[in-house]
Amino acid sequence: MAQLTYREAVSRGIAQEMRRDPSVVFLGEDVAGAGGVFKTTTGLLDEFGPVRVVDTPISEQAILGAAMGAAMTGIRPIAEIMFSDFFAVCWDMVVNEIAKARYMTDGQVDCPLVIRTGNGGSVRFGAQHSQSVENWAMAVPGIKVVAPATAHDVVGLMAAAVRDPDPVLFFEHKALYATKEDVADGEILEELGRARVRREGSDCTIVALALMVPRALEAAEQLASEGIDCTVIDLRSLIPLDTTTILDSVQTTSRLFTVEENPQACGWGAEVASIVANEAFWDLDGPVVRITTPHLPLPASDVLEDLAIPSAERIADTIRKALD
Amino acid sequence: MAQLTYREAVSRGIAQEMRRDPSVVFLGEDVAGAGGVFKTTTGLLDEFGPVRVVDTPISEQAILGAAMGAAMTGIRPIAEIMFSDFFAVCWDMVVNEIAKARYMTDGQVDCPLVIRTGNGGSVRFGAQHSQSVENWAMAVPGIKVVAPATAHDVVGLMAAAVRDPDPVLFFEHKALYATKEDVADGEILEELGRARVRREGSDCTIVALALMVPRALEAAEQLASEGIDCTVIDLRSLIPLDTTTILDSVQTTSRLFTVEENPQACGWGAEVASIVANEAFWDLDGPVVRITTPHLPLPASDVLEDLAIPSAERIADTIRKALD
Amino acid sequence: MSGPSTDVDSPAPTARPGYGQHDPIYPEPFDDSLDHADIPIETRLELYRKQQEIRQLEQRLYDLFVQNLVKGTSHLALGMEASGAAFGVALNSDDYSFATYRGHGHTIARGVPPEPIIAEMLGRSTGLLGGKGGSMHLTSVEHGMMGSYAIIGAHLCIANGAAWSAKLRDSGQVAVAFFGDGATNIGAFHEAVNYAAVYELPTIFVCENNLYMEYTSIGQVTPVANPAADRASAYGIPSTTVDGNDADAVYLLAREAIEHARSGGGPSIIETKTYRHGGHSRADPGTYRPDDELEAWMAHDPIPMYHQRLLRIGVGERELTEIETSVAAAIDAATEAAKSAPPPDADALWTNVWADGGWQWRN
Amino acid sequence: MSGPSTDVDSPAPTARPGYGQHDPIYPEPFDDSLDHADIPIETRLELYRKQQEIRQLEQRLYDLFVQNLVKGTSHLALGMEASGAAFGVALNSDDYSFATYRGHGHTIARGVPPEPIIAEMLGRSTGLLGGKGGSMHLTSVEHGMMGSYAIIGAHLCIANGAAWSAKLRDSGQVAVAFFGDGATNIGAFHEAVNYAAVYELPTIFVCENNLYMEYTSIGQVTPVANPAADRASAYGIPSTTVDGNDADAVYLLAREAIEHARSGGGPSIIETKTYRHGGHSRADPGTYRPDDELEAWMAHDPIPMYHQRLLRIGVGERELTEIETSVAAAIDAATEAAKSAPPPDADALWTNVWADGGWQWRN
Ligand SMILES: Cc1ncc(C[n+]2csc(CCOP(=O)(O)OP(=O)(O)O)c2C)c(N)n1
Ligand SMILES: Cc1ncc(C[n+]2csc(CCOP(=O)(O)OP(=O)(O)O)c2C)c(N)n1
Ligand SMILES: [Mg+2]
Ligand SMILES: [Mg+2]
Repeated sequence: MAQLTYREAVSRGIAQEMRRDPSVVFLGEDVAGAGGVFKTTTGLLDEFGPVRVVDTPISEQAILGAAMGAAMTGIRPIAEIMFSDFFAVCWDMVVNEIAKARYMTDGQVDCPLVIRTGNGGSVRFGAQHSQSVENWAMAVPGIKVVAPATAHDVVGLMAAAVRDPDPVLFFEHKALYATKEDVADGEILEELGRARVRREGSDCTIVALALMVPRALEAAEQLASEGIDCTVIDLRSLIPLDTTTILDSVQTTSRLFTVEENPQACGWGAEVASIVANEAFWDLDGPVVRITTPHLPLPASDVLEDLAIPSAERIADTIRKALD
Repeated sequence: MAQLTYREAVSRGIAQEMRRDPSVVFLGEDVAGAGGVFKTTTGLLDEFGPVRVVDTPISEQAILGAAMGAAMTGIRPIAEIMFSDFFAVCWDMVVNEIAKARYMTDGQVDCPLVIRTGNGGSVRFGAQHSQSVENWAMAVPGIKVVAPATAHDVVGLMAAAVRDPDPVLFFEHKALYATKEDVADGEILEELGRARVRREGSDCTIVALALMVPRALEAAEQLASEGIDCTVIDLRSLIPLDTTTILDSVQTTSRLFTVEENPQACGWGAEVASIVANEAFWDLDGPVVRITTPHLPLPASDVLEDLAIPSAERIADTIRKALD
Repeated sequence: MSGPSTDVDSPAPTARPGYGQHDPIYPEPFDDSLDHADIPIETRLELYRKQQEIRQLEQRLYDLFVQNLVKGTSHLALGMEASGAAFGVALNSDDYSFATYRGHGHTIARGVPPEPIIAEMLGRSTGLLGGKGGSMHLTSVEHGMMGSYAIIGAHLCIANGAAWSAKLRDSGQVAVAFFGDGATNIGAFHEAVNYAAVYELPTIFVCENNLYMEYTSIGQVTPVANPAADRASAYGIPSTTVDGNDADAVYLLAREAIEHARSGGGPSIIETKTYRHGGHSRADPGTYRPDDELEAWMAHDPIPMYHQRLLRIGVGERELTEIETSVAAAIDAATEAAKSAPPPDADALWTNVWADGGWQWRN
Repeated sequence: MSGPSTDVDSPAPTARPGYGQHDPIYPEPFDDSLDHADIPIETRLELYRKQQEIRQLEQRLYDLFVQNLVKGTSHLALGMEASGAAFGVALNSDDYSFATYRGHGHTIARGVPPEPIIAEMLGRSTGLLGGKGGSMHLTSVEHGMMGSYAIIGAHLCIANGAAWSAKLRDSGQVAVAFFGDGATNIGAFHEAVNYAAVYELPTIFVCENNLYMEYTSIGQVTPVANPAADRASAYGIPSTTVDGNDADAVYLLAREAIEHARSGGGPSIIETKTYRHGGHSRADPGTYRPDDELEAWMAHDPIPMYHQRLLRIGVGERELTEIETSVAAAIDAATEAAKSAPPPDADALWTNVWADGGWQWRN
């Protein structure tokens, strides 16, 4: 048991799997020699060598194509897309090729690969390097979508993603890289599709993801001191989606709040809200409320970006007013 | 007043605007000499000549880049992306460039352009040529999203899109091209962001888009004969979204059904459902129900595709059971 | 190379004809000297058989369209059989092929039987993809046919992955990606060829240049004469152009490129000059093509030309007829079997989204 | 060109060093013969002034980072000033520039005053983009500076659009796209250059080859020596390489390429050989670069070399000092003004999503 940063957890998770399975390889831009632009993959080249840890040209389509073709033929690649915004330059590989290959071929083609990426804002990188695009991924049938909020989960969910026989998009949050927690020694393996209840409370259910988890927890602490007792669910993966945990909780609390970093329209919270508004309608005691980044591009200035992305204060305020 | 197909309406709409405004140009693959692979743009080359109607290489990024750069500098381009599935090969141009340019530059950059595309299924083209991706577009702040259901609306909304000072994605439905209706002579201009109530009924509100509109209307006819009286709202545009019309209707009917062709997760109906579950919660008499294509890639076989995409029967069944 | 040289390192573009117009391009004459090429007679008979298989399969599919039994779209390779056949013969059985939507021929050329192919076109449960993929996505992993891809360019990148995998596993396999002239203008082409060159991957890029995209002549939107081959220098890899309607010519190049790749020499580009007899897809009559161009290429049909070559080098007409009729019998039988197969079960909609066989995305 | 030739039309790839290793690349010696180039002295003084503006602006921004006044990331062009300055001088005021995230220099070189640039870096309301864009998106439409783009490749396609527009409007304008060596391996590069060639657009593609992507040497992932110039032949357009640290050399080529484009000759590629003095971005110490390579390039600094040239051709030291100090004074004043400007108003979050000034996406 030692303190581990979310950043260090990335290379620990990858190394754990590369040690276990010699068919796991890792590729991306500046990931080998330099250890990644976020220094998430330091040490991998030294341990596993240049055949398994590969620096690529700036060619995101070629990177994901290489990953897919290798996955189809017995290799288990982990590919890095440096910033999740860059999925836009290789989206075809994700949505039309990787996601659909198994179904289109009625099960002939396997695509066991992981695409990891730096996602999210609060880092003052501006509109083209700060997006939360996990909802883009969730909208595409055929890919699994994971977004850990803690160092432990980075390791355990990375392991689960690498071992999964299906393609997984693994969204690391850039603003969480520096956070740390105590993480057990030895192998860690979590399960995809299981949410984690991070706090139990009877007054409402807050569903959050990635950076929004610590913010929701902070808001819950604030509200607790005012006598409002919240459950906070860390979704951890969007596909598979653990609706059971959400529906069970709403049955108890009768109120649902989602906290999303993606811009509002068609965010994952809309999906969750629509499921609850259908399947738990009679459990609800009041409106389903979504707390999101407004539907606009992200500004670069710290002042403006902090206004855009849900803060603990905004979460607490919204819930306080709604439960009033 | 004469019968016009949805297909013919496309070239009529474009021609109307090209006649009106000499700065309107049109580009895409096989659109000029051949009149488009869906024969939607026949005659434009003859009328407007090769300077304004341009056949391009298979280079979707270059096409949208050309459109954007031209729009920034005084031209009003209409670009075609042949199948909406191909947005995946040029998604960066749409989401990171065109959608964000104005905001990132605090209003310096204008992007008055239209991207029209063949969207949707029921045409047995398989998983890579049948997608309904209007929800991909709706998820991106900074672009308007239009999807007409009738020939009249193709002309009128095309005109509105071309005249709009902001970028518009214009989703034509491939399975509607052969449909026709009487369309008035002379200039037609509709307004973006206004839904149209296609049928009024007091028992529930059905919100639909594009191909799902005639299917919802057919379902409503069926239900009417059984004594269930539905309102059918044709959204026509997702951004701007006419929530007023939806909320007003739900106030009357107390029940909401959405009919979406996109696969379920994060579809536009989720957004609509979440808005209603929040803002009209106290108006609702029962669960909000979404009728969607299941969350899976589209199969090619007619038998399977027809099972996947909501049919009038499935719509009617679902509503019948829900209101039982 | 430095300094303010005003030299033009590369030629200025030549003038191109205006929109919607283009100069006809005629085939080079069939190269009879290849009668004496170093290709065993059994190999040549195999090349003939595979060309016949492709031709007769495509003709049958065309007939089935006309009978309205094929739903959706479809893209035939009638007239373009030689290169698919040549690679089908030249590849080892565990090598990888990646094709486009125009991939029926590349599929049967890898030894995939005609019945599941035809059944897939008819949308039957016995189809190669259970009816889920359709005409544009034929795949048979067990035959090394790693898929048909309908969005231009992607599979060039994916083929690299299979080639990389072969290298990682030290298996000696190679990967071939077939694509059209039009595909050379999309970004993925550039990324893929560059990537293969950087890692010296055993990927063979085969551009089947049939002079047209869908309805637009490639010369109208491409500033070099050989859209694939003329770009190889941008990646420092070898390239060749070849009469794509001469199965022996393509076979010789294929053998060489495969050997080059298999022995660690890296990727290469082969550009075959060919022509489709029909339109781009079922709906297209192909009227944008100049009459005399079409005529010249119809006369440069790979199959009768190859038939003549075989006769010239001493194969008997009877042996050729036997091949033709046995292929015909196989296609007939496959058609009947496919036609009488049932449509997919409704349950099939819900299978094989995930490796567990199912589709569940939530609990 | 047809027939089964086994000729290799292009050279086989040369061996490249292994991962993480690369041979150092040294600058060519400064070309003193350009002292006598046909460039008026006022133009040269302008070239010197613009190089000073870029240098001093970037140094100031660096200082502001160190003081922790710049949030987010930032990419400096220290050492790379010559080409931005050369085009700044060579372009007409209504021509279009498109830059990358490493675009501060290209912005000031078009005549944008330093104050709004610095204010934008500091995230102030008076910033060029009101604080919304930040370091990577500097834009000043009124100066023809059509934006800085932070996703590799896109702006090459967008520059074509501006060039096309100029052609449609018959305005005689040209568009210049600046980009790095690393950008030449992305698909958008290929699509953009090809597209410009097909339509003979007045687009000038300027690759500022500083030998590195972020931390990876370009030679490690590119199979040709000149990643931009060596690819021009794939599009049939002219290209040149040039000492990117010699403002006169770049200026001569710029003038020529602009004239070529403006007069309807179409696009061209210029590849400048240059080097950044610091790391890729603020966080990067640049330690992946061999010491002697860095040393050689630090000695090949465009500004002292140009200073020496001006002295050699008879400009007085005093005149140069005057330029330097007047630039310094302007940067100082701009810094003070920017520092004392307020942060953006909260309302600014909600403005300029749409042309109506607002952000409403629903009623
Ligand atoms: C990215 C993308 N853009 C456009 C299309 C539509 N499309 C299908 S085939 C085709 C023409 C391809 O021409 P070519 O590469 O020469 O192949 P051919 O059909 O001639 O074999 C086009 C434009 C597509 N499938 N994918
Ligand atoms: C599509 C895309 N991939 C990756 C990146 C991340 N990235 C930013 S700068 C850079 C290196 C670019 O190198 P080069 O083109 O040589 O330009 P330089 O920074 O040297 O000026 C990379 C990989 C990006 N911004 N966009
Ligand atoms: Mg072709
Ligand atoms: Mg560089």
